[in-house]
Amino acid sequence: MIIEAFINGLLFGGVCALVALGLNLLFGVVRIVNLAHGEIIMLGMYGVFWIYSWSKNMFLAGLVTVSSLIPFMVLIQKAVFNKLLKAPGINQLIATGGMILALSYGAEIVWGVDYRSIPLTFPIAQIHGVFISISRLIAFAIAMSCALLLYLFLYKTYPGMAIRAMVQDSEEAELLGIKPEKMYVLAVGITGLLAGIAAICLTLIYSIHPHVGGEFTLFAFLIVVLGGLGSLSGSVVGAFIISEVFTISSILVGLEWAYVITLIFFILILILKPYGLMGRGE
Amino acid sequence: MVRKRMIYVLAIVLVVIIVAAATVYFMPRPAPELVIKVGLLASQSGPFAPAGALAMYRGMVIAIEMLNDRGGVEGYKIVPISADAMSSPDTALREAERLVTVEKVPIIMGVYSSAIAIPVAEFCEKNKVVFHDIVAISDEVTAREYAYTFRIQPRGSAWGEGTVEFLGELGYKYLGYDMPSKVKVAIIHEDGPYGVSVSDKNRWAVRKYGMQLVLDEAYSSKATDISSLILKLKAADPDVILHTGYFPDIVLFLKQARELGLKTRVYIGHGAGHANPRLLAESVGMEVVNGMFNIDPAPCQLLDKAKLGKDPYFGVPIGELIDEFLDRYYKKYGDRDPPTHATQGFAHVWTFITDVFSRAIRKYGKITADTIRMAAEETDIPEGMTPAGYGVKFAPSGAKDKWGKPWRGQNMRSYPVVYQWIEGKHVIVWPPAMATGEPVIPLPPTNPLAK
Amino acid sequence: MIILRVSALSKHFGGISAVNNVSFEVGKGEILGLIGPNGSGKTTLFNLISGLYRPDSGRIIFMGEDITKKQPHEICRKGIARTFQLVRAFPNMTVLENVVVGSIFGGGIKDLDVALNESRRICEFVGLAGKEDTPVRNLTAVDKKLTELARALAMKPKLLLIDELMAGLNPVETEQAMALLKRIREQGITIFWIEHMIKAVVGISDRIMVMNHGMKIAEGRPDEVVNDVRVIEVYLGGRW
Amino acid sequence: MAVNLFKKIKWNIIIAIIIMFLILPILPWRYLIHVLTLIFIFASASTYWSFMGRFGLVSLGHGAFFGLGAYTSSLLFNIYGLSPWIGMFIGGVFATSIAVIVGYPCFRYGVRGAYFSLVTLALSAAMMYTFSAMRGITGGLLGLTIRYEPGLLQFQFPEKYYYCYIAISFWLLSIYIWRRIEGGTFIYALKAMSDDEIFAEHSGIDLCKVKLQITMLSSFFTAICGTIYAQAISYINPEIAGITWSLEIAFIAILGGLYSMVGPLIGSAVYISFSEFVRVLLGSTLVGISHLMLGLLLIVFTIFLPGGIWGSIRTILFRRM
Repeated sequence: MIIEAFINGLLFGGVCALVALGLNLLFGVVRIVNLAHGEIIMLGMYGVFWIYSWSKNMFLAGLVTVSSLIPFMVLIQKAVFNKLLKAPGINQLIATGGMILALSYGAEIVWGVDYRSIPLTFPIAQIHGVFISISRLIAFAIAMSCALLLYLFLYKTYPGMAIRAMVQDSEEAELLGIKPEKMYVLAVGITGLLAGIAAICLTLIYSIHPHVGGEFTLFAFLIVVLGGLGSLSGSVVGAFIISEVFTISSILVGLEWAYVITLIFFILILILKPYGLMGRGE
Repeated sequence: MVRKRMIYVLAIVLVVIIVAAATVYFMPRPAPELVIKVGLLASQSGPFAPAGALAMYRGMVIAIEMLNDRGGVEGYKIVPISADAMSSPDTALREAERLVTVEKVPIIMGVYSSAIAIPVAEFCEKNKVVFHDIVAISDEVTAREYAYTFRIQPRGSAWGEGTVEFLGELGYKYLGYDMPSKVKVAIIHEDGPYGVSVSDKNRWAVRKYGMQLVLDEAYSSKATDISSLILKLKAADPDVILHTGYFPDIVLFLKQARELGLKTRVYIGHGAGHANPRLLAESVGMEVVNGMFNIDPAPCQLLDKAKLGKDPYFGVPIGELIDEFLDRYYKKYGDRDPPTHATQGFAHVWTFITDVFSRAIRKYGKITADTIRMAAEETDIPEGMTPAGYGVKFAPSGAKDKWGKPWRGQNMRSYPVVYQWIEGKHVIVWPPAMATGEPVIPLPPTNPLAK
Repeated sequence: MIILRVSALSKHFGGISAVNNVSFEVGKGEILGLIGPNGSGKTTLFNLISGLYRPDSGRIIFMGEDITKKQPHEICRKGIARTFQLVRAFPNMTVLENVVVGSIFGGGIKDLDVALNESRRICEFVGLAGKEDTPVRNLTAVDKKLTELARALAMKPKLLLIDELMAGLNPVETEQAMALLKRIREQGITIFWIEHMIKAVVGISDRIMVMNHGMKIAEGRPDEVVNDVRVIEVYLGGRW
Repeated sequence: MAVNLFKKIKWNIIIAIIIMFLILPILPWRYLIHVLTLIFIFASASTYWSFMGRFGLVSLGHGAFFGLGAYTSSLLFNIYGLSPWIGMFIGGVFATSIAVIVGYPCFRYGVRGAYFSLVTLALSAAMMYTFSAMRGITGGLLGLTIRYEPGLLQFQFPEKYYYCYIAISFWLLSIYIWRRIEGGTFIYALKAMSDDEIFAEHSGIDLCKVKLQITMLSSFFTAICGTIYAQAISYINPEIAGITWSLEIAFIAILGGLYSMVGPLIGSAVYISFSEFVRVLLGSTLVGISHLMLGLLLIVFTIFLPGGIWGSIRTILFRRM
């Protein structure tokens, strides 16, 4: 049972990582703590749902969603984030907190409160009596390949390196002639991309409703901070740690206390390593 | 420039505040003659809405429309004042506060979630306003000797008891056992008041029949991953899974159960999401919900109209009322087969107003919280004389239920029925008096959860 | 009498050793100058003494007490005040408030009014009279430095560590600064200061210590040091 | 000059409040009084929040303290019949000790800025889940209704406006405490700390101690706010310890402008009356619109009025940023 739990935790971690990566990239580059990341994914999930139920074609659905989320994110960047760059952190939290309300209840007005989900059912996979959730396996695979591509992009291409320069030290980067605005747009675009992909994965697993986003945001934040704000590899590692801690502890003490344990674990780690597992500090 | 913007925004703020004050000031409008204000408190938004709160609200509204189209009660028109509880107790209380102090309603009807019903009941008791709980089923609501709280809806304990009773009296035979004590049961429930009160009586009844309780665990209905729960279930290998959940958690459970190869012989739900197999099927596929049991007051479309009498107040056959209701519901919301919560909203409001209000007016000449209360205490409707099928008599002050708990204001004649969703149709299988068919046990082999 | 004794002090950052086995003593009431090219570890040495960094090895004895592992605020209260190379001050507080902070928490004055009067006196002393109520962020670089210094003095230090006082001052201001240092010393405060402007250092220091690549390469009376071969090597040709 | 003006403003408010004390009982609508009570409870909570907030200790975990206070006093009353007047101090002590347990290591090992905020955020989430998981005692998500026994000792009154009095006086207390801090030497440590931590340390300030002191103060009184809320509404559920509330408390302070004493009050007045008003007006006609507008409002405010409402009014009045 523990083994099965472990595997499930691993797969769950993949999904979480996908959510966390976008969040973290946004923070690393634009220095915005976006509480509403989950809600943006929620919008994406609705997108996937509608296009799928209209066209019955998952790829089309994914494609359209992703390609529409990117400009949407850029729009938000221009409309909201840019205006908050100079503001103190707490103001960012409030504004993005406001976005949570605006987006989720906006969705409620547009789509109503009904639960929707895609009637995709997957075959059942079993290896030596260990069952593996295919939908999660797919999500996991997508997540990991995204992480890999992101890595390649950041370490092997010029714009990627520019972004990393921004993450490490924005002043220095500017001195090197990197245009922050451009980088912001780029990073935000990528965030949108990731959000879109996350949306695809999540629609495979969860049913869609206006408040689904919030259910991931907390986990995403735990992960990002545990891994270290601005450290993408940290996010991936953090995702697995958190999800394992959660899954295993829920096997041992039951789901209710699992949350408490996970959170306390998080607090302890953060106190021991104030900048997260792979954080660089200030 | 900056300052200009600020002034602009500040202007907005000022306007907002002024208008706010103004609305509060103008809200208590003088009520015209022969009108009864009724507060309808329902979570039209937020997570509870899709799980049944919205359906309930629609049922309530239709009931009042139909009444007014028939000229109201005793010449009084019913004016519904609806308030959105937004699935949050905090908001619900503020709205109740407003309904009572600004709108001055003598009665508040509605409430889907027990988490909201309990504080509202307590609030109404304090403010001497009648609270008619339409859907929320937690025993707690009527367990506090409140004088102003009434509930036609059966209690959560009836849910928890009913399903196990079904197993213990009938189901075990189909499982091929010679006695109930051989049945291996697993109880899983969301950790809210709803899941808790239902599962409590699950437990009680399971002990009563001496069944083997192989797993008993709660989970948060907000949980994003309950695979661990499923793994435990697999390890426990029960014959029967008794599940109490809202909606997204049920979908999540069924999806993961299927994917993690959970096998069982009987799956029984306890209302909420389980009451809407079509919606579930959209999410998890028809084959998974096929053969699923659920317990709830029967949706009126399932009732055997022959067994129903004439409406005590208007004298028309209740069957016709039901048809009209279903027809209006379809016209308005495009759903031919509304979930049971709609029936409850409709039937309970209809019954309460036609019976209690009319008596209050006839006997005491006016509608106030207290005349309603007194009238309600005299209510006595036999079986089959309401659109919900069951009769109505509220437990008097000091009365105790079979567990020795007070249940003042609780309808003693209502009961949920166990019905099975089989091959796209509902079949009532318990209690025998209402049964419209035989249960199919174990799960049909087409169901991926079947052993 | 020795006020500060540093023995075999070392600090490494990754591979490079910023301060390497440095030992020296500061006598009570003297002015000890510290010179050396950029990156020779002068500021790191200060950071070690003031407790900002923990040394890898070595000990720091102040007035016969080991302060090696102490935290900055404790060291302050023992009587070591410092200023920073890149001027530091509380930008959103007024000059007076800056100084008051020093005299309350460093100088240990509990009563606010006393602290205020004390601080006014010190502002006057360093030549900030009339600017007490200006927010620091609106001050000129020089006045910022003076504020920082005033704050340090308000802490009633026995030993004052000054990091680059003269940088960016015009000749007149330099003269005033040197005069100020002398007056501070007259108050019985020992001064240990880093300075690039050799002329100034030689002018008023009793002794001078020279560092290069984290090591002490020379120490002695100004005239000795400036004629020391190694020092001249360090300052290529050493003409000034 | 600004200072005098402040004094004046403060006095105006005092007078206004005395008048309010007098007129409250004769106000026709209890609903309005109810809202007023909420406004003042939240105003006090976010004033105490701003004790930390305005010095760069952005806590997103005050819901935890709020909830702890509420639950402690209510449980003590429901189970042992202990008067909430005593219970609220016990709750305060609990909250303070939690604050120390979490706060001390944070401050000692330099958990700063966003990290500190997120630790506190996690704290409030943990607190919420704990309350809901301890179903046996707290009633879980079912929430907890306080036994109704009117009486001064039980901290329960037949009429709403008593609670309003208490809320208002408690808010005044928060202002008084703030004045005391501003008058003393402690304020210098706080200001210095928020300006430049390293430099503050080198000015002889024990950062860890200072942070801990202000955190304890803030958490203690926030917990008491919780008790007052619990008594006024006579119903609590784990949500009040959760993230949403923590954020709301912070929102309100920022909204009003946290660098002045009346800021939080104005913030909560605007926030609560606006949300009530929108909900009442549009709540059941266009479902969800109220939250949507609230959200937009928050965004607009933080973008156009970074200094908060009161902050900006001041800016306009006194022509200084």
